[in-house]
Amino acid sequence: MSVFLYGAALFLVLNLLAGLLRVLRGPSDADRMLAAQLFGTTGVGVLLLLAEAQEVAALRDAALVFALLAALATAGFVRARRGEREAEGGAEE
Amino acid sequence: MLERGIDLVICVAILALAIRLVSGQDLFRSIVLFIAMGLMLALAWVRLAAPDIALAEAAIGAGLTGVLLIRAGQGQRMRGAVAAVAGAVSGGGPRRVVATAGSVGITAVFAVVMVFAVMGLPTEPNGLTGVAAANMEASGVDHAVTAVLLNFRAYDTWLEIGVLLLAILGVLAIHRRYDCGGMRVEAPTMRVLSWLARVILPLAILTAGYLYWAGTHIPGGAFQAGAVVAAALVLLALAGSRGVAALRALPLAALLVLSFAAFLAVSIVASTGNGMLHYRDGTAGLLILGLELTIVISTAVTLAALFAGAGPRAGAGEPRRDAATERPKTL
Amino acid sequence: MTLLEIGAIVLVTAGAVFFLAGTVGVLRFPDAPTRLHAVTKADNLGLGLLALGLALLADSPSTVVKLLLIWVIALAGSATACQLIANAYQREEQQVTPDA
Amino acid sequence: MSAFELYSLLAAGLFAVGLYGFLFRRDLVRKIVALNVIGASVFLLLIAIAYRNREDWPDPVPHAMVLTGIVVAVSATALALAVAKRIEEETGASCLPEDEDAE
Repeated sequence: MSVFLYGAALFLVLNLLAGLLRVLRGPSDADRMLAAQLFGTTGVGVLLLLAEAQEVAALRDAALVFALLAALATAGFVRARRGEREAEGGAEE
Repeated sequence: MLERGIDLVICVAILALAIRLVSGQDLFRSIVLFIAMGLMLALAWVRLAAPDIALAEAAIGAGLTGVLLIRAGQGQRMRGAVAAVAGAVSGGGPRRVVATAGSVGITAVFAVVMVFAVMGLPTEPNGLTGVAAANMEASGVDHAVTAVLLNFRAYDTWLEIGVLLLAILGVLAIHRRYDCGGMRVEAPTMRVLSWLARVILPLAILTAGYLYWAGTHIPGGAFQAGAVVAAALVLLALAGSRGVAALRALPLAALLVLSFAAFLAVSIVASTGNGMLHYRDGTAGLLILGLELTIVISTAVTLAALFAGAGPRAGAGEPRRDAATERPKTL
Repeated sequence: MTLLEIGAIVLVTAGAVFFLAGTVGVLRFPDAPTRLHAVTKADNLGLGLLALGLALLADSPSTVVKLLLIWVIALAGSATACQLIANAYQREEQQVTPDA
Repeated sequence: MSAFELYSLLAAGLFAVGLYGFLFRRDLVRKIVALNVIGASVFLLLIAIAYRNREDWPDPVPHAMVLTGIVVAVSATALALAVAKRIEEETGASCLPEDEDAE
């Protein structure tokens, strides 16, 4: 069973790395941010699989924390973006 | 075999990510790559049997550091300061090539020295595992990392809290404000985000309570709990609520120094004559729980306030607030 | 191998397929909004199937609850993040072509 | 190759990469990111050493050190970013003045 779980975890990690191509290519920052969102979801999956495979229950807590804070970086990104636009809008006036 | 494959993929990925993020030209891209590296590091901690560190990395590495850097990077772009310093080395033509080759060469030499140093580490394990295991009985808790943090090396932890305190004092001084008013820049316009922040905050507090309690016998503990609450407070602030910015200077200061003061009080009142933070027999468990609670509170408020200090100052277009009228008289 | 284990393998494998679909979508779809579809829908379904599969292997009811809780929280977070990114992208587009 | 060797080699490489960014990139935010890479490499080495000591029950002392280290690193990062922002506000440049003179 653990062989299967490790295999699935490895598969997801490779998935995650493929998603990195989107960060490198962009083209927009929104694309990069959505790739980061992909890491978040996949990372939670990998942690859950490793928790079962290595029999370390605490890793589920780590997955829980990851899931809780998944939107934090995105929120920071959107906020900074909005501030940027407001500043530009202010300069035009 | 498969396990070694995962290790190998993680290691190659971390190194490749680091090289790309250090050498790339686009700052925002580098920051997203840094966040991805944080996730891969969390997997490395998992593989190295360090679930405590994986928990901390999930809350701090992926959450707080990422959002701090994103804000800083975007703020910089907003002020149009990036273009001027995009390249690693200025100038063009042969001079640039020589400079780049020189810097890469120096780094490569250093890398070789580092590899030799690492390979030369003694092969006979000579750590403190045995000593820690032998003293667990008397430590007052059942989880070794917590025992080290709050009993065997409580002195170090106390000074670490001191470092946190110094960092926030520095940020507040640089920010020329003695409360967290800088956080108030956000207009509460994004309703989805406010909804999420209001859902996440109670869940984060619940999770933090669980981690705090779990830390006495399984991986978890006060720092992770504090970081989770801090991240939820930051999310709340990003959603337009005032979060810790609602605190006036005096309560803010009280919460910031709470943990440091608690350690000080314990070392004066509750310790034996054998040394600072050397707990009396039978009191260790209770004292550790109390100290950990203060760590949760102080860490949460400090990290959230640090975030406020590093964010953009009240609207880039807005004139700077008059510090004299706004600043409370004393801290 | 017990029936539960076979069920877990089937569910986790199905989840992995959805993750793969999500990654392919992120890499191959033409623009940010379509890529967002791939991330939010496929990956979260994949995570749900994976959590369900692992729940079959769980040794206690509390683990099952925790797995489902993780999935629900991930759903809420990623739905919100998706909307925020889409919003930011839309504004970015409007900025590029203000007359459109 | 054991996990200890693998991850400690990674730590060595990571340190060099971070040092390159810290020394040779001029932008302050980039220097701060690079410093975080260096921090990660130190943490990796410590945890790898803890793992080598006993794989079933790793040495808890480096774990505690790294845990506090991560918290210190994030607060130092926040302080450094605040300083960088202030420098930029005062001088209008996102790098240090001596770096500008070197142009």
